[in-house]
Amino acid sequence: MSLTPGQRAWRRFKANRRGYVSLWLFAILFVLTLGAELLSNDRPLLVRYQGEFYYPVLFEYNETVFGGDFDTPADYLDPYIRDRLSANGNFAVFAPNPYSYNTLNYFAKAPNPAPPSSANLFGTDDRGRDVLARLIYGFRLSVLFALALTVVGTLVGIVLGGLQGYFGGRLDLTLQRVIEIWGSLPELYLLIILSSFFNPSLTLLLVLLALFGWMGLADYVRAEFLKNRQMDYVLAARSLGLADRQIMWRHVLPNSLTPVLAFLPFRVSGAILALTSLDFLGLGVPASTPSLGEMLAQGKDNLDAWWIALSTFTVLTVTLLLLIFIGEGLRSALDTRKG
Amino acid sequence: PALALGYAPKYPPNFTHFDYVNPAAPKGGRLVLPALGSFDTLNPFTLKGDKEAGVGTLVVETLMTQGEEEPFTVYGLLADDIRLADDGLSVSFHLNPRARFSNGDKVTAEDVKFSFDTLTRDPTASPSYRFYWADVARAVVLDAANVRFDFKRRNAELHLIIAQLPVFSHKWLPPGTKLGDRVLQAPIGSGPYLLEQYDQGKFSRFRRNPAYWAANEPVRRGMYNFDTILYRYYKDETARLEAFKAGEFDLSVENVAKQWARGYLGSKFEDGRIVKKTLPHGSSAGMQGFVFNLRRPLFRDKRVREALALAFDFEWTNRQLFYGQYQRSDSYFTNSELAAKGLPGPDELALLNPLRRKLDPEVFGPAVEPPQVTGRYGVRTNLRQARQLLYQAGWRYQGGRLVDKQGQPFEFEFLSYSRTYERIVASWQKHLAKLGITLTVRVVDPAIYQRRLNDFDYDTTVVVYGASQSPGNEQLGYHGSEAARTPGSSNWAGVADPAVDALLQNFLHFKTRRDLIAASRALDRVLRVGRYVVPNWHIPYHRAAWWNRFGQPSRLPRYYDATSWAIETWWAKPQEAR
Amino acid sequence: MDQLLSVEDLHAGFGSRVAVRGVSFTVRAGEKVALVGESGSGKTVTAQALMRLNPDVTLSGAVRFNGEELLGVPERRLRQLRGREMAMIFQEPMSALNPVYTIGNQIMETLNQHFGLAPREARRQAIALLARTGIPDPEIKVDAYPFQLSGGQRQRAMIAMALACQPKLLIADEPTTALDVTVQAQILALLDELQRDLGMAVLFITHDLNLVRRFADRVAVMKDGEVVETGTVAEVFGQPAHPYTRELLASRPDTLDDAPGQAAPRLQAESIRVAFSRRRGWFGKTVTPVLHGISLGVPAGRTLGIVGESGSGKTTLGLALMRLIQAEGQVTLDSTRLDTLSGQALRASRRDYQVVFQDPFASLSPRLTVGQIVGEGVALHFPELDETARRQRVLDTLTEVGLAADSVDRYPHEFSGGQRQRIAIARALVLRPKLILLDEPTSALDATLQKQVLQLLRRLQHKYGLSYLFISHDLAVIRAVAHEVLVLKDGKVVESGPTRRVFEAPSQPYTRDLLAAALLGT
Amino acid sequence: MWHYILKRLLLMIPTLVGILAITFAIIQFVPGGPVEQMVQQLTHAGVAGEAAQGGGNSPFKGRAGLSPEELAALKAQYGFDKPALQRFGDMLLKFSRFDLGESFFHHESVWALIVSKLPVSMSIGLWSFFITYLVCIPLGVSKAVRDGSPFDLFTSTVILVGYAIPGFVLGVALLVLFGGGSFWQLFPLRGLVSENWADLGPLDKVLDYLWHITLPVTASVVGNLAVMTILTKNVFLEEIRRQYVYTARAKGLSERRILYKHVFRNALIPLITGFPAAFIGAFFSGSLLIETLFSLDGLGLLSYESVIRRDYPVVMGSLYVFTLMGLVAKLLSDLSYVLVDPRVSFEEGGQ
Ligand SMILES: Nc1ncnc2c1ncn2[C@@H]1O[C@H](COP(=O)(O)OP(=O)(O)OP(=O)(O)O)[C@@H](O)[C@H]1O
Ligand SMILES: Nc1ncnc2c1ncn2[C@@H]1O[C@H](COP(=O)(O)OP(=O)(O)OP(=O)(O)O)[C@@H](O)[C@H]1O
Ligand SMILES: [Mg+2]
Ligand SMILES: [Mg+2]
Repeated sequence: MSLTPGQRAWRRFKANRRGYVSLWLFAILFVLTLGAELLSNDRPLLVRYQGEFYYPVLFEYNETVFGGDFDTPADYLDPYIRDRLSANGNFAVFAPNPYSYNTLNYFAKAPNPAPPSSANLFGTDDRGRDVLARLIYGFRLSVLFALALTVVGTLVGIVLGGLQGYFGGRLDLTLQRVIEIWGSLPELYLLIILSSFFNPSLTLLLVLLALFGWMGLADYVRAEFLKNRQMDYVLAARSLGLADRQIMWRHVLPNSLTPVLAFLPFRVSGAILALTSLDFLGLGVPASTPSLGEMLAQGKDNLDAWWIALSTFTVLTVTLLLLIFIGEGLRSALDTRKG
Repeated sequence: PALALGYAPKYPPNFTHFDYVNPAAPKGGRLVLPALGSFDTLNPFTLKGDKEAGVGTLVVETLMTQGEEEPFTVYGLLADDIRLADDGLSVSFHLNPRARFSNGDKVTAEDVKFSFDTLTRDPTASPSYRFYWADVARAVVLDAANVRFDFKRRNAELHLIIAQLPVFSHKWLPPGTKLGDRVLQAPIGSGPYLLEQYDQGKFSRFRRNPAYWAANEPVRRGMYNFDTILYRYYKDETARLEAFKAGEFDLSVENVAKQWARGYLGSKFEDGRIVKKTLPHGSSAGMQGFVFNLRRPLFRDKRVREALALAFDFEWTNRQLFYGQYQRSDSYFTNSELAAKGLPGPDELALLNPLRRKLDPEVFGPAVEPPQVTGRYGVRTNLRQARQLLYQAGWRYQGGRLVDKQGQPFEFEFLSYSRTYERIVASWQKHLAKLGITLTVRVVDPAIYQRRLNDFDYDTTVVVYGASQSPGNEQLGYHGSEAARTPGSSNWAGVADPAVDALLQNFLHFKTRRDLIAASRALDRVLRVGRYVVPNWHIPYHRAAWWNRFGQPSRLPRYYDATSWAIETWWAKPQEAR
Repeated sequence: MDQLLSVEDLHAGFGSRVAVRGVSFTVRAGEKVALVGESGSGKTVTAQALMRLNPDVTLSGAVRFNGEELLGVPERRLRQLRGREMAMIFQEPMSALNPVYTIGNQIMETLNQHFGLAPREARRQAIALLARTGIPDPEIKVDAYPFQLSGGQRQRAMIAMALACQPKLLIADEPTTALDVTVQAQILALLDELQRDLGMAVLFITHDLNLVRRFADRVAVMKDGEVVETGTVAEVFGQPAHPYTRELLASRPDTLDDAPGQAAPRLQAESIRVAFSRRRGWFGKTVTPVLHGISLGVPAGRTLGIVGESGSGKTTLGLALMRLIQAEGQVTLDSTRLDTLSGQALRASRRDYQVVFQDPFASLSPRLTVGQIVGEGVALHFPELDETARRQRVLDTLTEVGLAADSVDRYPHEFSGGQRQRIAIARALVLRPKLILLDEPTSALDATLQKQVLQLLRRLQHKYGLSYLFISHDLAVIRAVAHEVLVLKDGKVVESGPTRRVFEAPSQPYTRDLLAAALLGT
Repeated sequence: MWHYILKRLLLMIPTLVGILAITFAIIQFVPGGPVEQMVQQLTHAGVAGEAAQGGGNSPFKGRAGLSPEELAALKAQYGFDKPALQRFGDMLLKFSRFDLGESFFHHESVWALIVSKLPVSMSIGLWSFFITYLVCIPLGVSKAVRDGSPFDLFTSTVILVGYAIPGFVLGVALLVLFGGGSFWQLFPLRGLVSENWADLGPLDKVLDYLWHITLPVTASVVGNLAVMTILTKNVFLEEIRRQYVYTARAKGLSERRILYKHVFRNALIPLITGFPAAFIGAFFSGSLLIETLFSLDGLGLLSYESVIRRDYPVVMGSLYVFTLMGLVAKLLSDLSYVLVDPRVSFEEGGQ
């Protein structure tokens, strides 16, 4: 029965079957997509050309290497190159899905967006890119982006909200004003200004969204801290001589996490969606970047191409469900009163 | 009563009606039309405000009206006669004695002058009127029925342009009021319809004026047959299309290929309740294309521009993205007789020969056609050709990229304010990459776009060199070297070529339509040789669908807009009229 | 007399941990049965099981109330019984009261639930109930929130709430731990009266054997989740059969034998004043002075007992001395002026003076394990100790206060009231401070444990020269530990001096009353 | 408390001025102002659609851009001829009298413009607000009580699917399904009321209104449910095992009463944090996509357009009004903490 608190939390987490299974599933999906290049790629994993082996997935070869015309990186789906690669004993081993996120399927049978077919299992998007490939890469990118954004936003929100709530008084009043002013900044204009200087990119968006993304949470954390700092155990901790920092961290924070945990999954999915939200201003990430948000926007614009919206939407819902269940598991892991 | 630009009007002075209308069309019924967006003003002339869709055309009339079968002919409406002074520095109109405003007042020369003065001087009026008639010095009332416009300088078509002046009653704006004070009062006009009811941003309904003065005028006979015209406003395209299919309005004109191919389907189309048709027209499509900004050193070399154009696969784009609905634009006057074809004719040579020394010899060969993509290896053949051109221009390969003598890679940016073009440019990007060229697409918001366009701060973007059936001094704005130096001008490519400047002079002083045609074709040849744009595409027909309860005249006009055609010439089929 | 309540072979457990195994006893109508026993033996769990309050507890066995089997009846039926037929006084009044409603509101609620009383009438009755439990100014206190009350006041609010509907059976879990002897007597009289008038039966859980002797008809003794002995008070107390019972009866705090010699002063306080401001209505604010200039001194190695009526300001005084609430006045500890310290210096100084709070449950962080709670101060003030040494020290201290080693990894809510109290004591002791404020530190401990803890305290005092400020209602305990006492009343010191002198020759009438009431029970 | 409220109210002034000043300053750096907007409107440069529309017979007479004088005139018309500081001062002066100025692009004062959009915003906002809270709280509570049950799983899935569908996708789906174009004709496609609303009887008016807002409100509510529900569930789970719950149970209270009286108030602080803001927000709510989709004239569209068109008076005016409301909302939510939990205070250091 001698388990450390961490082990006990882990046990409580495991006891929440749903959260536990979800964590596994999510981890598997995530790890799989981390290796997206091996699953879905327009560069073959292995090429044998005129008796020699090449590894295009790792190295870039110019077209001329395979008898092409141009001294530029080869496009292995080009029929000219394919012909060379399949002639007399040459061969190329492609990834299970022979498209990368930006590969145009130049030979789709139907106009783009083309419905699912044997060539494109999930169909193509409105410019002829493989939906499956974009989903795989998009999931990876969106999840990474969202996790980063969530971590940053949550941390900042907790720290500032916690400081406000815990110390109250003048610090609270000042920080509140700062937040109010900060929160009323015309985010859109800032984006417009920035995007006129920089090319919109994922990092730019990440920075900007992180700068503004924490405020809602700070309010909630502040409220919890305001309430919990009045508890007797805080007094007891103070009487031990703990510094405010330690009291906040060990005593108040663990008891103020309820709203944070409730919002966590939504923040992640919100961040995934945030990638779209600015698209219509031309401020989102470039359309070449594979993101679930971009796919949703496409789904909206091509409503009759159900395969885009439906597959993206499914991925998004499943991701969200997994996150929520993990969140619930986390909650019960932190709930010492249970189990 | 009629005046044409450089040719004889089609209809004789005593004609009774246009050929493209049904003079016996029954009156009655209702036509419901969609409008996109919203409106907050019924005044079509102000700078501010979102305009209502119908007032400008249904309630207010112009001095003269254009025939829809000829390039540029005006026929008498409010004015029944037009006289251009011999020196070409003024034009006078004689007003039709029958012309009446909807309040019963006679349309007088005073009203005409009042309208002109208001539109060009009122600070709350849209500045576009000022720009449009900038060369008109003043309007002079000669007597109650005669009015004269004095010009600042000679201009081949200004007298026809001023004939488009909308006329409203001076009673609409009592002294002291500005246009901007008349936001929700429709102008007192002489048009066939009266505004009956509206709800801001939602709908506007017009009732046919039973006492319309021009009902039996030749330019109006058989036209404006609906008792009611109702506009319904939609803010979203999807909603608009669904509403059409649900029967909320009668006519839908589509301009997105994908929608046309996939959205206009279903049982209502199959059983004929909705008619889906393409309506051919003869309007010049001008030139839409990806323009190269020659102010950038990268694009100075014609061979480079040509190479870049070779990398664009129109055939694939049209098939895969546009359902094959478009045609390649090959000229700056696509889809019209103004476009150059084959070898230059004698009229053109007459204009070109004097400039022979300044011109590329290619001009005297067959007119340049955009490259085509064919064969199993598709665009590869073109790319090989492009590579050749790039080599000639001094580019070479290094580390898988195309670099110049200094080793700088070939990179440029496509600027747009709409996501639509990301998709269209994607295949070009792909092919350019094969050439070792990096093309990035940059989508910015409209205001930034405009700013950068004004400052000529772009590598390439998509533009339209709009063209009317009768090109004029706008051509100087497009291709003149003065415009190339003027920020905010429409010389997007930055063409500054003395030969082109010389050819442009022909648009200012031409006598006949034949001259105009020759001038246009000669210019067209030169510009096409210059490879300033990667030609895009156009569509020589309107894509329209309507609920099957209307009668249409048997003949289509030539130059027309699908919605106006319906408003003007359709009639409700009595048994189905609602 | 018929059986009002009969419990047969009751088992209760939390998951795999069994807290109560096979408990059986009966209570007849109008009878007063005392449930005594070791701290942590399952008394509270048993009491709560009778009403099936805790859905996380797995129950088996039989509980018959008025002939009705309770373990099987639907919730609906239970709801009719709870509060109306059987009511409960909870052991820890602070945690058991809803912090965001006034006590008046909470009492009125019961009246409304079972009698459908209109608010005005319910309020009148609530005030009357509070008055009967001896709360001063009930018209004002009725609108107080639990946190604005002293420990004893909360407990009385709890009692008022339980008695509101005049239940047939009152389950009172340590109902008088925070009450001074006079009030305690008053409450017992009230219970007696209700029993007489209404035939109310009382199941009485307590550690105070005097109380049992005085008040109960029969007694059941629990140990380790089992009832080891039952019988009339006379039988059990007269001829205890079980060794534990014998031990229990034998445990009495022995009196202090130290000679009252001179010692260097350790804590010195001058004219301590505290006032609470309290919101009135929406925007109004009243400032109530609670302490009116109190001075005291505690020499090194000595204990100052603080006694006084419930609500007189003992806790407040203690917290003010410990610099835990805003106060005026000077406090000096070993020539360091505490009242002027702040920031890091203040925090560092805290190693020297520690507090055991009156309400241990509320003072334990709910999300930390006992090991973390007790070890926290060690890690802070003894950074030189490594992980294992620290753990060892924590374990040792826990053992010293009578807690099993496996407690380290459990959370506060998994303990019994007495166990939590010992955790709080351990947290203070583990730092080996110079001075400890003990606010009712033994109120939830059974006599044996109480003795054990007091002995521990005294041993440490001898060994390390610790000083104690000892707040208690239990005059026997005070006599056992305090060298000097201070009697507080209404925020003023009414009497102070060496314990023996004050106890033997009280000079003030208030002190005399207090002693009289206490001796009544002895 | 009075003191605190007064302090907060007074602090609003510098806050507002700060916000306005920063925004004003930022706007100075925004590339492309209203003048460019107007120029584009006048010259129609650039192509947004995939193909230029051929057709019509209006002779195209676009000129070579605008002359510098014309540009200067346009600038003067928008007041850009004055120095920025003076414009800012003028604006503050006007704002202090609650005069928000005139829109650049509409013929109305900013006030009138905002007010004219309120019916739509309030319709969608308030209905969504009430529905959200009325659904989420009971649902969250019963999910907390039945944590881990199939009911919990099922409802989680449903609300999350609702959440994951972006509002616009749902809106489009509803429109296509129920708008009558392709499937069922059950609900109107646009507007708040029918064209003949004025002629309807009072009851019919109400029904007509409800009929119109069903789809937009549905589209905007569905995505809102999840967050609030999960939050409610979590805070309830947190509170549901506290001792006072046993006390309440021992009083014989029904589970409902325990949950909705005792637990609820303790759980309220997180729930109430967003409440005043959401409520005030409900009056001014705007959802660009839903408004566009259902052809409604609301604040969402107004704000978006004013940003895109650089209609600065509208941007600043609405910022001013909404910020003021936001500040009041924040104060209200702070005050409600005190109301809900008497222990809360805003003083330095607590206790
Ligand atoms: N929630 C819980 N989870 C696990 N164990 C618990 C829980 N609550 C109580 N216990 C354990 O059950 C046993 C009985 O506890 P109970 O509260 O009934 O003791 P008690 O007899 O009332 O003691 P005290 O006199 O100290 O209040 C104790 O050993 C305690 O540690
Ligand atoms: N936060 C507070 N706000 C207002 N009044 C308070 C507050 N805390 C305590 N009081 C009041 O101060 C008085 C003294 O309380 P204190 O807790 O010091 O009493 P005590 O002597 O410890 O009593 P007990 O023996 O019952 O614990 C009481 O009347 C109580 O109502
Ligand atoms: Mg107990
Ligand atoms: Mg006390």
